[in-house]
Amino acid sequence: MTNKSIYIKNESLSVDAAYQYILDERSGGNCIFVGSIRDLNMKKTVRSIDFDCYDAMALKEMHKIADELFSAYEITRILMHHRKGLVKIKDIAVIIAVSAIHRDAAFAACRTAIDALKKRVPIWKKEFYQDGHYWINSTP
Amino acid sequence: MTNKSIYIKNESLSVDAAYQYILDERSGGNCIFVGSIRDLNMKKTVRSIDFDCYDAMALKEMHKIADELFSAYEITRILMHHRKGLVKIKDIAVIIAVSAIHRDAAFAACRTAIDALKKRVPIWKKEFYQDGHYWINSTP
Amino acid sequence: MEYSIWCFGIARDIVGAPRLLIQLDTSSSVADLKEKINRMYEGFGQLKTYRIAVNQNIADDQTILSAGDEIAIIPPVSGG
Amino acid sequence: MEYSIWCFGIARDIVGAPRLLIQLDTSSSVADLKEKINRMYEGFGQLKTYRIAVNQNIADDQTILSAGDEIAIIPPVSGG
Repeated sequence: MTNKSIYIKNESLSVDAAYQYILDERSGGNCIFVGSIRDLNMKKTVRSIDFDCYDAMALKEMHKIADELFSAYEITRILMHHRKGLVKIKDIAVIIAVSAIHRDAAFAACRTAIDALKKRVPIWKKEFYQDGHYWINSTP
Repeated sequence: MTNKSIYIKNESLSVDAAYQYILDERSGGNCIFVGSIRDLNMKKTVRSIDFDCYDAMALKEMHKIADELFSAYEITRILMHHRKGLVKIKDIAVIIAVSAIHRDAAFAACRTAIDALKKRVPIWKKEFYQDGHYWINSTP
Repeated sequence: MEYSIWCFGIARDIVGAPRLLIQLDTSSSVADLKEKINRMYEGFGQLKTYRIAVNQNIADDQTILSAGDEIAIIPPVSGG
Repeated sequence: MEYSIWCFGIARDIVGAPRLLIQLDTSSSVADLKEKINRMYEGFGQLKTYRIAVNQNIADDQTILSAGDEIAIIPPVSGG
């Protein structure tokens, strides 16, 4: 069994599957971050979201982030799954899951992973509202 | 629907059920901590663990912690479930799950919750090894 | 007056039962209770520390016990 | 030389297609490519910024493009 699971998927992501993946008899602390689609952003009601993704480069960057985390923290396993395509409110956009012997490393690596993903991984979010749409971050 | 779920249970805890509980259309950031039983502690192989619990006082303290977190952080929902009785390696001891509009609050509240639980809530862990047992923290 | 004391964690192992019956003078304090417990069971002297909860709150040594109080021995906790 | 440029996110909307064919002199740099893109589509001037990836790595302006490079327009990312 490998110690990282990195995917971009066009189907629903499962929190339970993520936990099952990182579960390891050596680990006592497991931290899972789930990014879900919320109904309100920048004071506008969001109806749906379309994730565009440069798959090959995104996966490469996610693997790089995971490898950096294994160097920086004493962690056991890491999972990074990102959704692509059209999603709706309450759907899962991303799951980061990290197991470690102790919770300090699990929390820190999980937080660092989602921050790095949002900064570095080539994925783009287009929000659809009643009256239009907006590519997040793209225009001032 | 209430915004906190606080339980001490004599049966398996479910990560998926925890996520379903905290999921809310207003939230975008969800942080889940899972404390699982690991096979090695203080260089000894752990065979099983028995959680003793002062249920009434523990629940009261967990509710207090949850209420403090609602005051301190902008969070949407919180779940704190703790296992009691006999558990084995890889079983879940505790789940803390927090949803929030933004991930900063979700991470911070989740971390504060598990730290407070470990410090304040009257639950006791007895580890069984091949050659004996030990009540964690109790004796020097 | 007779008090019934709940014993949790290692306290239950030291006492050998989940409840301990203790005779104390009226208006005894938590400090008096601890002194009596320590005298009855030397195992408590080997703990890092322990506290007494009265009516589900940690009580300080000066707290006076009353009939009907829910009293418990709280060794160092280790949940999570 | 003709380059095929992948367009992602808002770049795809600006260009109106997932790929953009661009003629550039041999030994053109990423800076040359950006200049040409900006001239062809004024929409790129309205972005906060954008970068060019060459062979799946963010490339700086001085990078020289070669035949067979995998080139993509990378608007500000917003995953997660």
